[in-house]
Amino acid sequence: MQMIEAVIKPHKLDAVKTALAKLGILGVTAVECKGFGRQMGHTERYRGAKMDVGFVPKVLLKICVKSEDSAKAVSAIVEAARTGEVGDGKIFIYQIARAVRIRTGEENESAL
Amino acid sequence: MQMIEAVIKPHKLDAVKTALAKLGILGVTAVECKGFGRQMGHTERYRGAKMDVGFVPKVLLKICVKSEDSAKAVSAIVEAARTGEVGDGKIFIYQIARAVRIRTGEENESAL
Amino acid sequence: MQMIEAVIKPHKLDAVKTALAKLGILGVTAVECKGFGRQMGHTERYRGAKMDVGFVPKVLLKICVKSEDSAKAVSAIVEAARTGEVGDGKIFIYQIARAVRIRTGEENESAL
Amino acid sequence: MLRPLLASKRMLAALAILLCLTLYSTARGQATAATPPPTAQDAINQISNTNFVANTLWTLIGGMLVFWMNAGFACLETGLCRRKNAVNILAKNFIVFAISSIAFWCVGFALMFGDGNSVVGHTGFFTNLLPYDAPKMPGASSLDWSNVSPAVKFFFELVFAGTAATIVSGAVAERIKFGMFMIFSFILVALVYPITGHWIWGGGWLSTLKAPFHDFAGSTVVHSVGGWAALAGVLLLGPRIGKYNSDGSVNPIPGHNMGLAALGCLILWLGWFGFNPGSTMTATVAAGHIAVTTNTAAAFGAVAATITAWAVLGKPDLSMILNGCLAGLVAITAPCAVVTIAGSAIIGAIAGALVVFSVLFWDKIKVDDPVGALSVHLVCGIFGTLCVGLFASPAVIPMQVTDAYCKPGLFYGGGGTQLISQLMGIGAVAATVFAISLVAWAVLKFTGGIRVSAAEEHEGLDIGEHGMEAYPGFATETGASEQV
Amino acid sequence: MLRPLLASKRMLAALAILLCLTLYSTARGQATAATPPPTAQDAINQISNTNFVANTLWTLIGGMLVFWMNAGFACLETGLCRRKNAVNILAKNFIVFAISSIAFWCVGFALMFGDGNSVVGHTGFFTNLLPYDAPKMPGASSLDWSNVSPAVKFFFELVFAGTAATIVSGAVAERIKFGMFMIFSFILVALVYPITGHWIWGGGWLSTLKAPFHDFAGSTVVHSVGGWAALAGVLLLGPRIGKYNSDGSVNPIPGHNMGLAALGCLILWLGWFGFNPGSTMTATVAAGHIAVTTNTAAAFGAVAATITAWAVLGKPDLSMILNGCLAGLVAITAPCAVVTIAGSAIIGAIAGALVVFSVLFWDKIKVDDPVGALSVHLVCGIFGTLCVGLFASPAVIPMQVTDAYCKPGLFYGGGGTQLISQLMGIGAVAATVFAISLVAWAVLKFTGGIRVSAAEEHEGLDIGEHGMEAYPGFATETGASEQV
Amino acid sequence: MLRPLLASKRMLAALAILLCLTLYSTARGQATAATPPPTAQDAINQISNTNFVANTLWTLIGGMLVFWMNAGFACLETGLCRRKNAVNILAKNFIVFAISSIAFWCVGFALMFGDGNSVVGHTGFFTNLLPYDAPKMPGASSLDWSNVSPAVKFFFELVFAGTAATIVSGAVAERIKFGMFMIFSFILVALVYPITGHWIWGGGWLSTLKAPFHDFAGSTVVHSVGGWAALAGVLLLGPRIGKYNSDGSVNPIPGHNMGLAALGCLILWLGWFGFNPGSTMTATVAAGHIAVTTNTAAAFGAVAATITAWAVLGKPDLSMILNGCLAGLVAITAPCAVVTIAGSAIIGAIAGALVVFSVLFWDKIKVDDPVGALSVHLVCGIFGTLCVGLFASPAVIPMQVTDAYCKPGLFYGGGGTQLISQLMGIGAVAATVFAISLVAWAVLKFTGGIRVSAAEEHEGLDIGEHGMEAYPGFATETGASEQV
Ligand SMILES: Nc1ncnc2c1ncn2[C@@H]1O[C@H](COP(=O)(O)OP(=O)(O)O)[C@@H](O)[C@H]1O
Ligand SMILES: Nc1ncnc2c1ncn2[C@@H]1O[C@H](COP(=O)(O)OP(=O)(O)O)[C@@H](O)[C@H]1O
Ligand SMILES: Nc1ncnc2c1ncn2[C@@H]1O[C@H](COP(=O)(O)OP(=O)(O)O)[C@@H](O)[C@H]1O
Repeated sequence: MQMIEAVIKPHKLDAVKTALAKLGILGVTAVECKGFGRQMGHTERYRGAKMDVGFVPKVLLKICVKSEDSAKAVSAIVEAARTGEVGDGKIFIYQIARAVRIRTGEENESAL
Repeated sequence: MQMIEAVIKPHKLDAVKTALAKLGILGVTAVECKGFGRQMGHTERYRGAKMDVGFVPKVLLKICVKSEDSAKAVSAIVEAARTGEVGDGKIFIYQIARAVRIRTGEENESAL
Repeated sequence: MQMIEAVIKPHKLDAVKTALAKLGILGVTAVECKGFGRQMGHTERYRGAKMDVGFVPKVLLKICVKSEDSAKAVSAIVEAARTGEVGDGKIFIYQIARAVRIRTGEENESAL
Repeated sequence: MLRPLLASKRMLAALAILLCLTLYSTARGQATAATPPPTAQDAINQISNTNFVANTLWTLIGGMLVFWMNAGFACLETGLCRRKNAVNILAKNFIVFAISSIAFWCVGFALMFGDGNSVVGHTGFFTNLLPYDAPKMPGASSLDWSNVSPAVKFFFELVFAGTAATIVSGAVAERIKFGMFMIFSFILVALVYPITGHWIWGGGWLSTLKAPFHDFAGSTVVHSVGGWAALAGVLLLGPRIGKYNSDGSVNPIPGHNMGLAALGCLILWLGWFGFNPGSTMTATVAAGHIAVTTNTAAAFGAVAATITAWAVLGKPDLSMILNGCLAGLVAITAPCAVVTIAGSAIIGAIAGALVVFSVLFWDKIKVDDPVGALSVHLVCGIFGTLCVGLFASPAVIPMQVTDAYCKPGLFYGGGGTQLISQLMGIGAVAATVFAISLVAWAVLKFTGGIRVSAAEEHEGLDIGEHGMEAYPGFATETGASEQV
Repeated sequence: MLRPLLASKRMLAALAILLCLTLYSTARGQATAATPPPTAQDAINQISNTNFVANTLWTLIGGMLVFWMNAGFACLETGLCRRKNAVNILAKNFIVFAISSIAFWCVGFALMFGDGNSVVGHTGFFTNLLPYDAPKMPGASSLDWSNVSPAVKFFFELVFAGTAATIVSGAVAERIKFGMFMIFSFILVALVYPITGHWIWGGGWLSTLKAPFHDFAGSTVVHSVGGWAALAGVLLLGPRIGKYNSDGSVNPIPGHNMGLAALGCLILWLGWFGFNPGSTMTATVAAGHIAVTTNTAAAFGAVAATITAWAVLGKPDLSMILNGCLAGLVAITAPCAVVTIAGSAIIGAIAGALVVFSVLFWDKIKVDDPVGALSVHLVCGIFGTLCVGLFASPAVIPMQVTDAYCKPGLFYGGGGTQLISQLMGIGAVAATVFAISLVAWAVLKFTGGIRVSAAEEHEGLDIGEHGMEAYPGFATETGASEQV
Repeated sequence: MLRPLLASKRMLAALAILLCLTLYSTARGQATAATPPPTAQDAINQISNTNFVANTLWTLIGGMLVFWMNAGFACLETGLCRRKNAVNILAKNFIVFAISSIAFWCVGFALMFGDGNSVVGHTGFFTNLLPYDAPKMPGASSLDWSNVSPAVKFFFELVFAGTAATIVSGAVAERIKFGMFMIFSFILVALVYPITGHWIWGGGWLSTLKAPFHDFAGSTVVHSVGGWAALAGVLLLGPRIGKYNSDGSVNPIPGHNMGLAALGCLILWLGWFGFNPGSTMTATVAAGHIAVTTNTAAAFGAVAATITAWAVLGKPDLSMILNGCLAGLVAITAPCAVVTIAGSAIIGAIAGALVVFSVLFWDKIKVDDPVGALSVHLVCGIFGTLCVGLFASPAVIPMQVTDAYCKPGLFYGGGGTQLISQLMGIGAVAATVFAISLVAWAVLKFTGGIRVSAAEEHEGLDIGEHGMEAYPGFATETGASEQV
């Protein structure tokens, strides 16, 4: 199994979720986060002082999939989350050694 | 070392923390998150419009443990977090290559 | 590539970000979290009842770097985030199998 | 003899004319010859009308401030509960005043202030509140002492009834079914509150004691009644899951938004300037004295609770500071019009310390009250009612407008007469309200059930009862999920 | 004959002196010999002055409460929108009252209440509001009926104008450019609102119909006007991105902070006690009756919306409860002074149910109104205005202070006369306000553009328009990033 | 000669009776024969009493609105600070009014308004505020000009004292020790504020200048005093960690909740309608004019700050809009009763622009004021006080009730007389308050220490000082951790 971690723009959440659902991937955990990257866009000011607001609101998705589903899930996410502008986000994939469904104790692929 | 990531129901946080503490595992990082899965439970309505509230409030726990403690930690979490109803959550385990305690610079197992 | 996950004290966020930027590392995702560990510091009371506030506000940083940059990034974080007091936090490093930049579809090291 | 008589007759006639003319022109002043001149009586009548208007508007403004307390309770109680139940508490606190308004108009007002016997009134159901332009309201003679338009008498009493119902909301929060709470609120305002209210403010038996039970603005009538009704509910509901450990220790469940809680308390403090000074139901300078006793008790209550919490619990817990302020306010509500400034300072300070220990006490006996409503409204309501019998000062008592003058208190040389009346009233209200409420809650419990399921309680009542979150956050920020 | 005559002459002289002395000393009372005694006329004059002061202060307090509604709208609208647009909505709601204050002083007041013709007034630009100490304001004779100081007349009318402008803010929220909204608000309060306002409250043609159009506190003058202006804007703006799916289904976009929303609604409820009872613009006991009809309609509106939402939508949605309360308040605004308590209960209940269906309706036709402003202010504003022609009761009508008495309504034996006037007014205001607003919005749209970019809308207007977040949270909690 | 005389004697007697009867029956009107008829004097007496009541209640309502400003300051300051310090700021703002209430009752009132010399008063410690039913308060003759019940005079002055203390809270926020702040607040309200207050409002030397120093509602007495005391504290505390970089650049530390901040500002705006119009301490139509100048200055202040911030800083920063509004309000506080509407517009606009530059200025010289209290209250307080000497208009001055009439300002043909008095007052207050405050802060600093530890500052004062979080969020949402 692989964990797909995708940092996306918050307003793309629905689109990504829908795209994944079309692939039959229904398990997603979403975390609110702030991203710092190339999209340093808005240098802001608060009460006159310059504020290098590196941190832009983002959403971090964690999706654990069977290794064979990983590629197409990534493609689906990329397609759904892309706007073409700086700050669209990144996807990171890493290996999961074991997965457990708490309710049943099922393990690994059957736990997803 | 292994990282145990557990997505649990928020009200099970205390129980899980206590269960882990009983094993002598005192280091836990908890993140608020929203989960999307089988527990699609409440189709809601806001101002009359149907709302497929796939996202249910959850808590994501990250617990880094020695590899040999992993199995019993997982069992403890499963036991403490289980209600038997859909949405109890998942546990994902993956390998950690290196760990550092910022305060002392200690590394790996002695950093936990 | 490696993912560096650092749990730090919230007020060290700026310092860490600046230290990483000095190394040319501009991509960081930050998540608000609560940490449970040795720093069990404040036993609090709410309306008279003792409250073992194990959970202390922390920030979880995720930084994906080329494997060769990992060591110096970790050193930079350790240096910037250290106060010397209990609760300074931990760093966890794990392997990333694949990375994708959503905007361009670039992969792996060029995606960072 | 004739002529002089004749002469004097003519003179008399002349004089009479002269007299009339003189009087006339004197009285006329600058008025034109066409309309009759205003008399002093005209002026007096006009002043009476001005006073009638002033009384009415002052009482109306007081009523508005008491209405505003609904916002205070909503903020305070929501802030002191958990995030996952915030919508539910807001909805409860919002709807409870709407329901009270309906219940009091339909039934409550008639039972409480309608003419009847010494136990209950029975005129004025669905009142049309006429005449609007004269102070006496047919069928509600118990309010004749107040020279105020009937609509405003009704409005002022209505907002008080609403307050009693709101108190319950906080104590039963985080576990009660929304619909059942609506029903109980209706019962409370339609039946329970008016009956004991009738005894005290509606001309009933407690107001006709030799030393009439004195509760100026409602430490007992409003706050204790709300408190007893809440206690009955809390006992039948049981504590929130996870509040008490098997070993008897207490798990604190911190409020989710202290900003909302503090704002709520400040709103309540403001509202109390309508609650107490407005209870004169007359435009009178006595309202000023009452405003100062009210404020003094609140200030001393807040500081006393701060110091007590600091000393006893180790830190000045903000939720205790807020409760301390409210404790002072509830305690001064009954005696506000009969005590000196110094008296109010002492009352407030005691109440502020008392409330801290009371919060600990209820937790010790495992009566789970998320917002401290029992400590504030019930305990300090009783304490405040007693204070009338202890602190009423002969220097202050005369400023009251109502007939039901109060006897001086024990500490001011008045002996125990008033104190005994106060104790009788406290006891009678306690027994009655607690008993009826217990029956009402029990009926609801065994018919529809008053408590949500454990699963719903875990998940939060916002999702369970209302299908929404108070702060949905990022997940719904972008328009909700497309239908898959 | 002489002597008696002489004697009588002397007696006359003596009597005249006696008479004067008697009269004098009687009248003097305890006054000193130096100053003349007060006459009844003096007393009457003093009472007149007291009444003048009372009228002025009552109206001023009413105006303050209406001002306070700005806080209500700010909280309600912010709470019902998304977090990423919160600063923008707060800023809009804050600045809109400042702009209204300026626009109304410079232009609006003169057009609305200035002397002029039956279409528009034209005296009183940049008014200095003198004399402050007499009720009649030169050049604003349409307000002469109110015995109130000119400054307070201005203030009271100003806060009403501000309310109309605020209504727009909610409907166009989450996508409008901040600067353009400021400009439209100026136009609305300077030109649009005053013109139809002049027709109804400024002595214009609707107020001189045979059965004058009756809108006591502004269901039409304020709420519908705001609603029509908002509708024009919403139509030209289009819905928020992601609100409607291509298949016609609706994506709910939940409000981000229900605590703020509920507090906002309670603030509005309180403010309405200034809006309606204060519109007497006279210290009068009639304000009491109006307060009760207002409160009753709000209560029934809230409960009706709760029940309707529960029945139709499955759960008692808090945002619907809040809208139901406001629906009742808007609907009772026009008829509050001419209906019975029972009448107000019926009006409120209908409005509360109506608003639920109205919210569904606007979504069905894809008119995107984030906070329900169209349903509450436009739909219920129209409904309330009609209710005058339906529910006006001959038992209540006489309590009004203004000259423009209203005919009894259709259901109270008055036939359709008043109803026809009401329909005429509704139609005339609708056509005028909608048309001018549409032109104004269109001009702004085709010059500077009224809608933010899609990218900005996605990211949120807080960053885009104001460069800040409402709740920046942890990332900026420690002092912002050092310059790299 | 005898008989006619006799006759005339009899006639005299007859006439006297006639006269009495006539007078009697005329005066009696519809009264019964038993009670004497009311005289015009009776009427006048009743009116006097009605006026006394009206004055008292109007001032009381004004005082309530000023009390309400505490909620405004609490919300504003909490919203503009960081989340981790929210409980602390709420607690500070809450307790400060309680402490002020106690300090002012015990000591402050006596020093400020008690009879004494031109420097300080010394009667009325722990005042019992009697008699409640006559306007003159023994030992506080400086308030005799106001025909208001003593209790309300005290209450009104008390809430003003509380405001001054609250101002300090914002400026020293996020780093001061809770206990030390409580002590300083007591000192400020007990000693510092009353002394300069005595000079200006208590009959002291500034009020007896040839052209008496004029500060109608307290730009100097309240706002500048609070500002100077705050400045002294800020200087001794130093800036928050991380606010200024070594290279002199500024790290913005954004407020954590702009919704709370905006609501706070709207609360303050409302409260100011008590602050300024209420300062008439008399029911008078002049309050209307003052309400409009107050509102106009606020509106122009907000818009001017918006435009200035937009032009100078690039975006319309909401926190600057709020500060601009408050700047206008503070600036109009002194001159509100003596300037025209146009004058208030200019004053407000200048203040709104000024405050933006002032915020930049304090940051430039590294004086760290988290909420802009120095810019708003100190800078605009001084500016507003000067405006009296510049803008006081002879057309408006006469509407004042107090004896201390003001001279026309420089721009209104009055020359520099008043301006010089204003400058004297500003200087004297500045020197005195700053000096005493500096000493007080210094003593506290070198005894107990006024600043929390760096570790506590990093972690947040909520945990450190109060042991709780403002928004504990999910981690404590389920009942706290079982004891491990
Ligand atoms: N090396 C990285 N490690 C972790 N997260 C990253 C990294 N680089 C970027 N991110 C996340 O991805 C987001 C988008 O990256 P950014 O560089 O702004 O735009 P883009 O992906 O279009 O190049 C960032 O806001 C951050 O949250
Ligand atoms: N494949 C997955 N990847 C990441 N998180 C998942 C995945 N599947 C489920 N989850 C998380 O686990 C939670 C519970 O899963 P769900 O399918 O609802 O119930 P259950 O675990 O009882 O089958 C979800 O809300 C989601 O947060
Ligand atoms: N084993 C672990 N797994 C995950 N997170 C941990 C672990 N141990 C500690 N942490 C995180 O690191 C933070 C600091 O750890 P703590 O033990 O308090 O101090 P220190 O790092 O100085 O020993 C904790 O608050 C927690 O968030």
